[in-house]
Amino acid sequence: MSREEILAAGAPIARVYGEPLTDVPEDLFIPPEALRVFLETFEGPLDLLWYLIQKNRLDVRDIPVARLTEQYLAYVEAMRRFDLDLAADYLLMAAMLLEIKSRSLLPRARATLEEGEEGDPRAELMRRLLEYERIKRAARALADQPRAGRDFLWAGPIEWGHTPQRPQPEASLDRLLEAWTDILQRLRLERRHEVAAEAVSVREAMSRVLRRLRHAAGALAFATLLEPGQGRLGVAVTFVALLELCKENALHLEQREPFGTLWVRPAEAAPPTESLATEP
Amino acid sequence: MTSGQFSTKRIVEAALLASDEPLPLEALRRLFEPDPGADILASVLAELQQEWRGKAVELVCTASGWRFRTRAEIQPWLDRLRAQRAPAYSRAVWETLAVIAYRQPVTRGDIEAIRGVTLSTQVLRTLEARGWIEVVGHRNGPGRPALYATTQRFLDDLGLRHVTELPPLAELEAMLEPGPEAKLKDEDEDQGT
Amino acid sequence: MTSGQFSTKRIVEAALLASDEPLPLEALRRLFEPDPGADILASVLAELQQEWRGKAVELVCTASGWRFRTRAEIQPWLDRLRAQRAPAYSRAVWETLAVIAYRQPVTRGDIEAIRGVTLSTQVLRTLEARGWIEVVGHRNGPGRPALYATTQRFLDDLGLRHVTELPPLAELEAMLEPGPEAKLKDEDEDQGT
Repeated sequence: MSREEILAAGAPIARVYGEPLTDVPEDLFIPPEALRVFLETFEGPLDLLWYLIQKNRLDVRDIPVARLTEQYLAYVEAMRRFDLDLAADYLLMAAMLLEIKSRSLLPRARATLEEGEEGDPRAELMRRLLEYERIKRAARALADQPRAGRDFLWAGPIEWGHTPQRPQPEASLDRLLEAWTDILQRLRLERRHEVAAEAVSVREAMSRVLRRLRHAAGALAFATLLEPGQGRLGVAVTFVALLELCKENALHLEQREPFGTLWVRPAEAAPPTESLATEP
Repeated sequence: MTSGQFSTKRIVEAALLASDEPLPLEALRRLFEPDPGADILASVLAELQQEWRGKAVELVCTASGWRFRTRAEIQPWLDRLRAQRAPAYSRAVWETLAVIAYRQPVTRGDIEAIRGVTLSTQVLRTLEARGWIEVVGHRNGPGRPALYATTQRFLDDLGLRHVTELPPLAELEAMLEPGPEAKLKDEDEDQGT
Repeated sequence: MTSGQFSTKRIVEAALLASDEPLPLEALRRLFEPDPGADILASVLAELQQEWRGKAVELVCTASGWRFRTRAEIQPWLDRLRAQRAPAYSRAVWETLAVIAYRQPVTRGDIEAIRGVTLSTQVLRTLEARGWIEVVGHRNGPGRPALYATTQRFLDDLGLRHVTELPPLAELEAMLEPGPEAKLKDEDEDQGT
């Protein structure tokens, strides 16, 4: 419903409480539900003020602050009765209006805005009202502008008759390092040292062991995991990797008799009965 | 000029229809080897526009480039196919967008100052999610507030090539006349969908 | 038969070009009021097919309905169109890859714990599809989570012979020493994919 429609349906039922109001605006005498909807149409104090100025055919360059303030307060009071979510913004404006009103009652500085904005406390209010009104009109123009999805649709993309060959993003060691550095930076900020520097080779050996186990599709003798070319360090690394994997529950180590073959078995391939052979 | 079986014109047409985004002239030039040059392509595009004149689809040039789109006149037919209609935005959304479009780059505080009312985060999120606004930087000062500006997508969706093509702001003089009661429409017409 | 300014044919054409999925005959009938009937529409579609015959785009009827699609012959041009956009992996993809490279073998939960954010399945799929990571086993425990490691292909693509050739962590740690003030990087530089 537009404001006009709401107002057209009006009948004097509602009453406005608050300060004694000599000039209660007619449009506040409408059925409560219509009044609530009407009051909800205002976007804020500037919107309400502009409405009052237009309705009363006031000259924005020479605003009769006393009259405007009175009407404004009547509306704010009505909004308050409906518990509209307005609070701060409207009350702030009310305070500002009252201040302008009191200042304009002082004998000096009774000039209209054209004569000199200096000294007229209404100048800033006028400037804000006009700026907001411009934006409001621009907003309406934007909303009326034909737009994609409502007034027209983009044509395509139509299907490709052939599967496109998508180029792959480039592999970049720099990018990888940058990512890892970022992670470490974050960790450093969040929880110090929880991820300690650890030799890559152990982690890599862990992957290698798991990969070989997967290809073996079953258990492997520990010795077969040790390759001749590895050297002592390599053996040590592989052994540490195995221990680490056990700790992480990624595999089982099994030795069925003292000094017997040490079997390495991927965790998922460990049938419970068999793997527990050495236990009761 | 032809490229094998199909003319340059037919290939440009197909590329525009097959692309999921508008194509600037430079992108169209790179379709061909050797590069036919900007002039040839410009005239090919003009010919295409001419060819499509009588159709319900037209070739337009927006901020991001060339693209085909359906004409507004047939939207009522197309709407019958759609399960859901385009979203309606509240006055708060449009006014916020207007402040950003005409006064960019602006902070949230600037928007609140102009509208005279607190801005809900939801409004900015709606506009960001639609791809119409984005943070383009931060203003120095307390809290380093984000600076918002409109995007190319915003211009594309409104069929504009540049921010200067936005509807002009109303002249101050026109607003100073104490007129009859202002006509205040609260929403654009697709309210309630 | 016409519908206002545009013929049925033009409206069907526009609807097909603007639709992101094939439209069966029944859907096309819904465009019009009153329904022109299946026969009329069938002949309109046949006429359209005829009209587009010489173009680089064709109108076809697939199992799920009618749609326009580009002809296979112009694929080389379309591939060039796609090649123009240098695709890039998102920050999430690179960070996930980094965690897997340096901490392998790791579960999805490990990656999430280290990165401090939830990991989308899409990221892992992207890396698997690229052939850079693979599942090398499972960790015992609730859900038996998969253990990820980098592949030989990953090393090949980065020009490394062995994972140990990745810059050692100690060096990185040293690089980080100067202080905890993180470089403030723009989020949007690594958008995409």
